Amino acid sequence: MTVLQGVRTGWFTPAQEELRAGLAAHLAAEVEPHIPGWEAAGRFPVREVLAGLGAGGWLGLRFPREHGGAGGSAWEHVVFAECLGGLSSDSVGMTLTVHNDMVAPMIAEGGTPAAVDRFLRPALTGEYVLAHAVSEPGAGSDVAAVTSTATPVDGGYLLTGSKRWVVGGLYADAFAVLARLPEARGPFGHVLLMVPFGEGVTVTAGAPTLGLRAAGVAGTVDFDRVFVPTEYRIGGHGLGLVTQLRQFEQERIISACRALAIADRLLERTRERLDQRISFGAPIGSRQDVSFRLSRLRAEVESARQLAYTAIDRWEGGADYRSASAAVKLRSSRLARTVARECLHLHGAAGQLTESPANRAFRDARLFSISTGSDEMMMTTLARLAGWDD
Amino acid sequence: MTVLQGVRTGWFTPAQEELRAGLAAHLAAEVEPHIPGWEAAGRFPVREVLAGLGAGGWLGLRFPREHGGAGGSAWEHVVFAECLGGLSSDSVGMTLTVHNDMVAPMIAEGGTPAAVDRFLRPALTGEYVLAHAVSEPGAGSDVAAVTSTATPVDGGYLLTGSKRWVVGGLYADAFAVLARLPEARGPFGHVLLMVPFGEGVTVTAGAPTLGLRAAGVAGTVDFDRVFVPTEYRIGGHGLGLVTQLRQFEQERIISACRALAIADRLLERTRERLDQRISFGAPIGSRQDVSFRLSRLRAEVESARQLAYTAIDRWEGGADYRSASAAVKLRSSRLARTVARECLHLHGAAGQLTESPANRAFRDARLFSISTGSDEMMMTTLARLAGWDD
Amino acid sequence: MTDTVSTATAPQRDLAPLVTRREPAANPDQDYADRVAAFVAAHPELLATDRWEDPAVPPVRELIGALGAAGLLRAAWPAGTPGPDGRSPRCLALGRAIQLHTAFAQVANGAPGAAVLTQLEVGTRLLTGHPELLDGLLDGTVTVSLAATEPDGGSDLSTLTTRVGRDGDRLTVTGEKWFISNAPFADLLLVLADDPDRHTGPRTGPALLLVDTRQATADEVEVTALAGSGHTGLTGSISLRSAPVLAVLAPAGQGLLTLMRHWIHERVMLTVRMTALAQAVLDDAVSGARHRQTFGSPLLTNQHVRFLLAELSAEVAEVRSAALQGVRLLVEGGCTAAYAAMCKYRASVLLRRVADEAIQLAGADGYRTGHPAERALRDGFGLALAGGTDELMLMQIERG
Amino acid sequence: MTDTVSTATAPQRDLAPLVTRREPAANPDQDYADRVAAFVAAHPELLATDRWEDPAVPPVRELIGALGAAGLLRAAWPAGTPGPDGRSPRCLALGRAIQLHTAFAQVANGAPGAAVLTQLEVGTRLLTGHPELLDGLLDGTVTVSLAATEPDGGSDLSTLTTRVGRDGDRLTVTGEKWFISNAPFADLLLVLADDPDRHTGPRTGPALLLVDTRQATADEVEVTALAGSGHTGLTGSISLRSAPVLAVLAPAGQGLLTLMRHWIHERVMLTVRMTALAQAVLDDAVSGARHRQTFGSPLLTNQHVRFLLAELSAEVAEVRSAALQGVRLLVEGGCTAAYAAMCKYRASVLLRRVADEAIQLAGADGYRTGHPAERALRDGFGLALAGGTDELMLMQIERG
Repeated sequence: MTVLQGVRTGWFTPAQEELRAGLAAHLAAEVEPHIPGWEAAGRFPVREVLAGLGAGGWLGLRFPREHGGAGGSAWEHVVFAECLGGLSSDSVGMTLTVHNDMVAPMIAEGGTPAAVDRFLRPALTGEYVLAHAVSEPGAGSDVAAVTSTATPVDGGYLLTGSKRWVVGGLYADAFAVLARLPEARGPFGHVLLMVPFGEGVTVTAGAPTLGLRAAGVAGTVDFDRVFVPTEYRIGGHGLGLVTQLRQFEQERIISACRALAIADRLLERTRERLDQRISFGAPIGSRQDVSFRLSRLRAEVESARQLAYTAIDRWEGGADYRSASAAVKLRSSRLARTVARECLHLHGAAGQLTESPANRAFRDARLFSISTGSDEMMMTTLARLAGWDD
Repeated sequence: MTVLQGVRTGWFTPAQEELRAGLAAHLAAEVEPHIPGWEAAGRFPVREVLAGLGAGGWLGLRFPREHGGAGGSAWEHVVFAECLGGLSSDSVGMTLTVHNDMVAPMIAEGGTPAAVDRFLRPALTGEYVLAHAVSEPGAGSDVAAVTSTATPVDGGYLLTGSKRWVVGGLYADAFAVLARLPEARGPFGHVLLMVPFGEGVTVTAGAPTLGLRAAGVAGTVDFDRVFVPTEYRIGGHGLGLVTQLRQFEQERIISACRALAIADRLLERTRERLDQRISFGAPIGSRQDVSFRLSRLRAEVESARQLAYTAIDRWEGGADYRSASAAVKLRSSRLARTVARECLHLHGAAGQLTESPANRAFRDARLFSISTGSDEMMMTTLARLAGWDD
Repeated sequence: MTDTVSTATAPQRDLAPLVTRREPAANPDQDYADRVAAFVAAHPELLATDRWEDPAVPPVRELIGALGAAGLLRAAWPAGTPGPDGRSPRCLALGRAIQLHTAFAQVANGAPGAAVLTQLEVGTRLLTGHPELLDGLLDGTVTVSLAATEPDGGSDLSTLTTRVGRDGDRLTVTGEKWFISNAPFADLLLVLADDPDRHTGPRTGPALLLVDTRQATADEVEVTALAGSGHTGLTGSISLRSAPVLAVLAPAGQGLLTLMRHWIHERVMLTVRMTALAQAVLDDAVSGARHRQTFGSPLLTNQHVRFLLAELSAEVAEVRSAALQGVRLLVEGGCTAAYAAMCKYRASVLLRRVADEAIQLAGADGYRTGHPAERALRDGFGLALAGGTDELMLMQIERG
Repeated sequence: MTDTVSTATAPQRDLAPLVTRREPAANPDQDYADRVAAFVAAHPELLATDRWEDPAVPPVRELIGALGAAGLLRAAWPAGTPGPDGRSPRCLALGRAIQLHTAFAQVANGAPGAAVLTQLEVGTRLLTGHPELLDGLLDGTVTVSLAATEPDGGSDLSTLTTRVGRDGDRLTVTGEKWFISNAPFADLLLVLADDPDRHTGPRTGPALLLVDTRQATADEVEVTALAGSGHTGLTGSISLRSAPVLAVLAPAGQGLLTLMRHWIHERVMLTVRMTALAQAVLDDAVSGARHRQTFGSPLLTNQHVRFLLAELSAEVAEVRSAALQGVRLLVEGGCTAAYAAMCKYRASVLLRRVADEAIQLAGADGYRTGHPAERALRDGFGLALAGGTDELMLMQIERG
């Protein structure tokens, strides 16, 4: 069914396809073979993986070359995201996405030269790991309700507060942190700060989770009167929330591309497996019920992928992509969840083993609908953008 | 797949099964053959049909014998509803349900002796047709918001107002009407009146609708200062809404039984048809996709039917059946809609003809989720009964 | 963008220049859009909703004639020179076709668009190789219809009962066709017929024939409008009794292949139309939810309603993206049968879902014949069969 | 009610007296309920959630031993005299089994209930005809497990690789079993094995054998706990290498038939348990939605949330009704394979849906290992296979 795939349908240039081939080969050779071991250990050497990607020139492809990027477009990041979706562990995929597509872009676009030098350049060579500390206990999807506070002081801010569920938090060298200003109210009362791991920063491992078991998820990251210099602020004073929300709109499209690539891979693997497995005298894949279930999901994945590409096209073309971003995040998250669930079931008893890729894929994929903009948040956003909440 | 059916699973007594056999045979012989003609004409001789049912002793089976009933239980009305669901026109099924299971019960339970004599007895012999005028323009499911007003006068009320979407309204001899008292507010400010068709009552045919095309739906029934004597009031002065809402809880279970019987019939007919139809060299029914789709729906119909029977069992046993009533109304309405949609599609081009039974069944069945308590109303009710709207 | 990456650690990598997507839907042809809008405004009598709803006979010939006379069909047909921005004639034409079908999806509950699509994207397209006929078709003076399906035949066109015959030295065709769009209004019929006796070529199997209903007697070609619940008045059944064959469009054994190639185009354009129909129904539902009051507030104040509409809008956006990509692939000549099937399948599911939910949101009013959602649902069932059933689409997707 | 209808027009009709449904779930046995509650209160150490979650080894033997010692298994076993209200021993016992499984669905995220069901409704039940073994099983001093499935064998038990053999005059069995509930804790194994050489009877085909793991060497019977994502620690794989057969429960050709009859019972009781699990998850979700705040209000103030919970509660009520009807039919001896399959299929779909939606409602907290919804979802995938896959259930429903 590869003819339906995003590749070879005219969205990507030959150079981008070459990039895809090279990156996919690198991941297949250098990363995928280690995944069972990493998953069993509950952690992976993110620094090593990032160094390999940095050495290959695959990080920050869309950022300006003067910032350590490759001056490319969002399309190269789509390729990157789709290649990550080809990996059987989304602990790896998600951690790298946070680094390359959630935190790095904010520095590249809103960081001071000092922040670029301090955080972005080493991040793009893979020497330095970035994480995103945005959720708070009790706040959930309600980003504006953060209670972490950045008190302006001479030359910077004193940051105090507690963040939770930080993917890659156990591995990170620095955190992007959204905090409110003291006494501030409303959308213009926040700052976004890059905070290096160091004195005053306490990272605690999280409780075990359904999936993402090797993603180094920090249960809490506590900041206790951490001094952050003004030059590590991303975007303007008071504009932290606005900067963050704008970044969400982009990263959600990239997340959607990874989610859809995961769904794509699962459908393909499941069909291969069922075409081989014999039950009641015939390959299970030859049964029309199973086959149509896979084809229906395939159709949804392929059409959602076109929505993702359309969103990227609008982004690159300077058009409004906010609705497309929310729409494809919603669709892709639900699809990844549905596809992973169906494929897990179709793997039968073999899929029940925690270590089986189908099992892990399901456990990992369930997070899409919850994190980086829950499904409910996306529906709220779509309704708001359409002007339905007057 | 009849082994799954509600019949022969211990809920019904042999006498009730005998009743079912007799009634089904009567309907098959005396009603079903005329349906194509009635549907083409856009009306059916409800009086004749009711007379046949009355002569057979099949009307009002659960009402006290001193009111013209047969002193039976709700189970006999389940049998009646299920037999109506076996008819290929729900114009007939719905009109008879309104008569026998929506209006008649209110008179039997809350009517004065005069109202019983005037309305119920002739209704149960089939000489007199009852309809229910409850919806109003702009009110929809919000029954309490009626603006029709009953002004108390000497010896009765003067009723003024406009009702709409009255099933059987074009056929009816009398209407059950919910009206508010002047200046009244809140749940105890209504009366429920039995209003004979006559001076001051204007019945207007409705716009054509998707289904229920032979149900004699009145677009509006207008009451202009119609005098209604006190003895035609059902339930107490001020208790009209309460009486009505309580009746809804019962009629919804009966409606659900009819909806599920319709779904049952459609699944059976569709399987029969697909087992005969050859496409690409094999009976369509032998394809696993089609077969499993039907089996999945069959499972839902059969389990929902058990919920309906459980609700009836609670009703008859004096237990609280309100949640079960709302739950089965929601489930059965959605199921009837889904089953009818799937079956219509599986009938292919032949099902596209307006006159084909599969087409009519779909068009008729779509109303369940909208009328006699919409799906949204049922979800609201379930949440309220569970105490979630504190 | 053509210069190389200069950071110390990264190897040299040539990134491709940004590709400006030459998509048919991008930079719509404003002139054409204005002409379509003017046409709609100028023909209220042809586009009144009640003329397209039972018991009226829809003015299909008049509409196609008027559209042709206004030059709107010809402008949406690939011919001539590239556009000023370098777009190919095919790209220009399909871009306009998208505009035409989208605009017509909003007219008279979308019904007239069904007739237009059959004329332009089915009949005329299958006659691309017949320049002598094209003029009349594009001028709207000649109407055309494709007669492939047989009574109760469904998607399986391999077992046809319609047969090619011979009467002296003229070819004839005999059989029954059913559920044929525009049949009651067609001058020309494209008829798929079995040819076991090799009248049309050296092989057996289905042939595609041209029949001119104007040159046939009422006995040779009899067309009856079907009382369908969807596409009211637009479909018909056809009895052919030794009807004279005007031309063999594809000889025996080639007929199905010709149609299979054609269906890629038809299914993509059907998807464009169905998505536009879904959007129109959704827009109407939003507007209804703003105005309809329940329990004292507009329906739209219900979170349940907003979430549902949001979900549906996401799905419409998704299928529209897929459809437009399909058109791009048509322009480039690279659309596969599987891709077109995917589009058609998704649109078919989408339209019925949006229509069904919109009926629910509209309550009793949605149950009224002619409510936009109600019509869309009825039409949607027909569209789930037209151009191939959902199940056939799934088989195509499976084959890849 | 027995007198006749007296109205003038209606014919005489005898209506049956109201039937008081003698349902196992009606008028629950309060004494038994109290004993179960007391048991749960008295054994916090056996029923602590973390003892049933990886990496702990769940205390299955201890739990079954304690339940047996408390007489709770025996009381839920059909034997003895009818109840004071005339209910049959079978009705009384199944009524208590419902109470037991329902109560245990709420204990330690429902995990202990899995082990209890396997002991009581699977193993013990299959040994009904062996009074010499029943005492130990009901006292909880002997544990038992059914080993039918083979590695990657799925629902297809017609092609077994496990074989009956003979070593001198003793029967043996050799092969691999997989995904076997309670296997790591079983004294007795019921093993389904092919018997091509007619060791167990005059015919070939699957036989059902009894193996006593206590009498076998570690080499003859090797059990390994599986690291499953659901039913943590409860399932195992079994290697049998000429393991001694204690008894032939069903000779060759009869093994599958025995199981098929048994599965009717197992599937209904599984449905009871799964429905109770779904209810427990739903209750937890409601409680969470009351307490969890988003955007300054409890989650439950969202109409979307209330509607979703209402919908789920309707579905739980539906499947529970179907399950209880299944138990009634078991009591009366009239439950068909199709009915049991319908129950099992609906419960399997229900449990995963409720768990999945409850995770969503709980947000990040729901993604935490051991959250009731999270555990239920993992277990739910296993339960969609246990006792036969969804697809096998659909085939059974189809056959009627």
